[in-house]
Amino acid sequence: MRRFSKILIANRGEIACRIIWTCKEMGIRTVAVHSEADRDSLHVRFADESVCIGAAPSAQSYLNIPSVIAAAEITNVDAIHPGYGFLAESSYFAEICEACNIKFIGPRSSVIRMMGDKVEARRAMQEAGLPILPGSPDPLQSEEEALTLARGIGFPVIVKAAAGGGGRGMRIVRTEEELGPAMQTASNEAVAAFKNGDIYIERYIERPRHIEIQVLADEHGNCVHLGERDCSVQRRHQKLLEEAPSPALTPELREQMGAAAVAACLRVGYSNAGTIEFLLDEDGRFYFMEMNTRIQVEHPVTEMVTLADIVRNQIRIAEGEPLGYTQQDVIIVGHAIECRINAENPETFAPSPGLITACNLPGGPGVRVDTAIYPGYFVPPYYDSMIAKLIVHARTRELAIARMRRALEAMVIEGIKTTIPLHLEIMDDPEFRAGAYSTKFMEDFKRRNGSK
Amino acid sequence: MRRFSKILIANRGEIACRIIWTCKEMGIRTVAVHSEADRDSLHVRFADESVCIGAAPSAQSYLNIPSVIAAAEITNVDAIHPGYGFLAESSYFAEICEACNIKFIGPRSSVIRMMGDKVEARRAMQEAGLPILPGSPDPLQSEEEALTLARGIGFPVIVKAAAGGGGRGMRIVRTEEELGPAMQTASNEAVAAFKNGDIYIERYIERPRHIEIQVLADEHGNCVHLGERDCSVQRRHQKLLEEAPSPALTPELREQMGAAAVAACLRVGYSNAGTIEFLLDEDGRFYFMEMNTRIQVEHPVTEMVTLADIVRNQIRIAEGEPLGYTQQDVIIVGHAIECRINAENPETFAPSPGLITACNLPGGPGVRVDTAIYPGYFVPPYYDSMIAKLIVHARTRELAIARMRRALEAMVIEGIKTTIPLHLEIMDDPEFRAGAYSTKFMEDFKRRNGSK
Amino acid sequence: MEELRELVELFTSHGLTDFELENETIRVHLRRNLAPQASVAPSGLAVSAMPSNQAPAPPVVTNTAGAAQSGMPQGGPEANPATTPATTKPEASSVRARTEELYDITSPIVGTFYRSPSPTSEPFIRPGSAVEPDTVVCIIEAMKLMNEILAETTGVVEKIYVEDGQPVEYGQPLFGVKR
Amino acid sequence: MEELRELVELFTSHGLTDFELENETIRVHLRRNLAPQASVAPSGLAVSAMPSNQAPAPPVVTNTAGAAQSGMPQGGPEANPATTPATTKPEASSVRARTEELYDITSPIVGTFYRSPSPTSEPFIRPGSAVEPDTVVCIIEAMKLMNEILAETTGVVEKIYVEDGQPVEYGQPLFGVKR
Repeated sequence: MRRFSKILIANRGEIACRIIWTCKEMGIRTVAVHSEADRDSLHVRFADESVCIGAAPSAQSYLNIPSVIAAAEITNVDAIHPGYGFLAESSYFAEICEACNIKFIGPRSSVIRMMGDKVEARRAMQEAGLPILPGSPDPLQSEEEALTLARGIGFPVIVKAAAGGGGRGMRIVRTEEELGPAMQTASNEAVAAFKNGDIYIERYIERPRHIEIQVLADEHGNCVHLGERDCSVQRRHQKLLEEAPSPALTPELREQMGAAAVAACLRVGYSNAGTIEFLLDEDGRFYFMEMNTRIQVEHPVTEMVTLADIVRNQIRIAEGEPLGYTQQDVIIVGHAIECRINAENPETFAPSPGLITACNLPGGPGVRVDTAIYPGYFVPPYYDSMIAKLIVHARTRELAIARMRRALEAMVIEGIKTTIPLHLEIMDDPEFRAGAYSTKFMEDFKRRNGSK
Repeated sequence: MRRFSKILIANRGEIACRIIWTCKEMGIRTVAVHSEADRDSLHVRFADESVCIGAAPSAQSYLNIPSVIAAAEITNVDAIHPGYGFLAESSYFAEICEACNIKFIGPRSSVIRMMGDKVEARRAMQEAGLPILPGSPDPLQSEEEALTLARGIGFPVIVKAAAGGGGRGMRIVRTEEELGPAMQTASNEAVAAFKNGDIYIERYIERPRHIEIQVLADEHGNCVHLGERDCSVQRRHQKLLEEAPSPALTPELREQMGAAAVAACLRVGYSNAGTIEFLLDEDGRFYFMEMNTRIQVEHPVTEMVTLADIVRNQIRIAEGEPLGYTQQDVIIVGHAIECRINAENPETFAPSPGLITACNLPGGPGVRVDTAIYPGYFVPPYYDSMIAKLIVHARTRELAIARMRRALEAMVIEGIKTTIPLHLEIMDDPEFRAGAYSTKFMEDFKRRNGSK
Repeated sequence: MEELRELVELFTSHGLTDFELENETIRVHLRRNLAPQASVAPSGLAVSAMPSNQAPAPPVVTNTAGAAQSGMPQGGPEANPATTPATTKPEASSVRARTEELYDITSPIVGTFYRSPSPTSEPFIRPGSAVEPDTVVCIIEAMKLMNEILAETTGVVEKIYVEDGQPVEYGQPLFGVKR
Repeated sequence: MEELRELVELFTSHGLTDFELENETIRVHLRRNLAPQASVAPSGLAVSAMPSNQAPAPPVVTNTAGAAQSGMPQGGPEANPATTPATTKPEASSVRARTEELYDITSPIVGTFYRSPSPTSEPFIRPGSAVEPDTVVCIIEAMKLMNEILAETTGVVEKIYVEDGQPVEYGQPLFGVKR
């Protein structure tokens, strides 16, 4: 075991500050790196040291591996915390850290690489015992093969372009008759869009929920889960709002999903905090989607209901310390919700960078704000539009919604547009309040509120 | 039962905002009253309605009963929440509310009156089963009587002026021989200071702790306690910092003190949130000091460790609703500390009103801020100097101290002097960190750090 | 330093203290525009306008959700213009001009304003009435007590800002007097 | 509106952005005064001064507790004077004057600055050396790689801001050149 005395934080904004808070609590010195556009950022202000690593564009600064490593060398740090985004899931970066004898706060680079390749991750996690969505493992060769597979899977199925994304080359098929024509159209679309006509089929879930399990695994074969987060409220695969626990899970299902996630992590030799994302269908069956090998944006909802400090756990694990507690020690209390406050037009989602002329952050019982903004801060146009996370905790989901509502009302950010009004509308939405929503929620919500 | 649709908040500053947050969560409309000096206050901004009730001095506004009642009449509220201080423990005000058919959110006026008279409160609580400090119930008539009593109590004892206060007319007596002269001096001092030479004696506790039990009692004979707060860190009987749980209590002692507090509340017909203050001696014996029949400044530490909303409970109780839960439902999780941030010189404690030119409030995991300040707020010289409460929650006391330290470091208030530097020193103090402190802590602390 | 302190004060007084002299006319109109959405208190009060020495409007301030979003005390420079129509400007200056020539009799207490001693009797004063310092100008009812309010100035009544039976708060202008 | 936006910017730029041109000289001295208390990194770097185009000081910024308390980004107008001795003013202006006449060669990368190709050899350039755009002026080591830095300007070297073996950050001035 090797205690860290100084850590470099290879990130910016709220997560860089978040990591600094925990380092301060642990008595670990911090080095902030920053672009020229971020000189006046709070992560620079509150770190013990700071190094300018390049120009404003991410590629020249936060994604510039030689600069980050050089900054780590001149400041002589023991470890690098990558946060989320930027270099957090770069197996190449983790490898260089390993080569330079700087501890990368994350799993081994080989595990990052495996989880970064969707096909390999799916295969590895299936081998490790996680259920995956029934489908064709390889591109389809013929309509006959597809029909046989589809009968085995059960209708509806979805035909997908192997090289696909963004909804192109996708067709939902509800009857046997529809299969042939759907394959043809999908393949044609795929050729047009991706110059690759390969298609495969998979079970189609009408109204899935996005449920993810937070795990913590040390380097000594100990692993626990901290329950789930429900991240079904998304707009084009961008999470807007997360909550824990999920309104859809029973204690039995939570136990089942958690145990499966833990077993899989142990099988692949995972260490660090990690998140296993599942699709949950209407009948309570869950399927592995992907694993994130870093801290997540939405980790605070888990921290609120478990009183765990996930960043502290990451650091202790990277130091080589055993977890020191077991699954029985993890207790989930109350309900937490996080709203992502983005510098965006809440109707069109167009980015809204600029000067924050005034800001009032909410406080009082059960409210947590993770942010790096302040009155007079200029939101730069170069990076992610998320400027704050507003998290609430209360005894019940109903109380948490009421609390979020009043916290959103008391959160005033002027000079730029934010998603605060959108979140206020979601808090008042009957389907959200009922907890009976899927990843289709935002589509439905926009349709229901379309006239506005 | 009568649901409130609108509540007037007869207070200002952070507690007025605190009450507004809960009312918003409950869907209850709020009316803020304010003096001319508080027009730009956040409680005025965030309430649904506001009424100016008088000039800046408290006597002409917040303490002006006819103005407050007239404001309640013209806005047609169902109830008045008095907060703490001002009219919160005025049995006369509670009585007028009762006469005007406006629900006073607190116990019956007769109970407030009883608890407001120290002698009567002591008698009533002794009858209700609470231990009180052994001593002479009435003024002493002779040295012989005093000696007999002192032998029964056991040395050391303290001789106190019946009309006393502020340390005058007080003498600690450690041996029988010292008693006569001490009585003489104390009586002479009492005549000089209060024109009343009456003295009495009481057991003297060398290093007591100030421990208070939070209770919640409804109007149907249900009562629970939410554990204790340790408020021993005081300067001239002004609390500076509070924590829950107390480092001095065992689960058994907590149970014993809690049960005694609950039994006493039931005996006197108490309803509302309330606090019973005890002195705890070095041997774990506790003695009733006084009862506060209102919400306390330091209630958030209890809210953090129990996830209860005490203001919500007060409102539901005043509506006539039964508690709806029992002592078994109260679970204490982790450790919470509150630092009172005062607009004061941290060395001399001289008030420091004025313009807040910049302010950054801390956030991140386990941090709660209750305040009504903002950048550009002018701290008026007319009222209490407390401008914010910084509260942290963590799994253990050690982690809570580390968290408070980093939160204090990230809390920047410029333009006025605050007690932030003092709290930072306390967080680093070995005796505070060891948890082995008494109400003498600040005296000792100042002596140890006297050279600064 | 002095210069910066002034800047700070200017900055804060703008977005922050709508109540201060420089901005209160804009504020008055902001409130008025919000009036249709503002909920009405059960007593039947139209609780929608700011107390001020210009507006003959009820005293109880209603903060609507819209105002909370846009009119934050530390509101930046863009807050008010965004919610205040340009048409308020000319009116505002005429209002300003008026207050410069009239002396306001303000309410010394919170309560309900009555122009006459009983529902059937004549008002104490009307526009054009001459007042002396000990002239009773109205009654304000608070806690069932009828408080007679004296003019405490000499002059001729020009404006009556408050409707009979309306609630008034401390310091609210009741009458404009030409001295 | 424009006027107010300017006010806001003035206000914020003052306390908030000590890094900006107007204030950075003061900042440099503030850091220097704090240097004795600042802890030294294990590498032996005297990590105590701000990177800037004036100060021949190490690049890594150390934020001490004192600075965190008083030099907050949104710091108000009183923040700096309270912690900055009055004596910094004259020095600051002389520093300002110097930068006006010199062109700075800045570091294009983060790393360790070396004046010569090897510990025993002569420095690439000295004060008084003439440089052409393709003159090698120093080496910056990053990730075990020795990167030769070119002058990319024509002129005579007047100042060398960085000590041999010191770490430098992106954009840090290395040499002052009279063109």
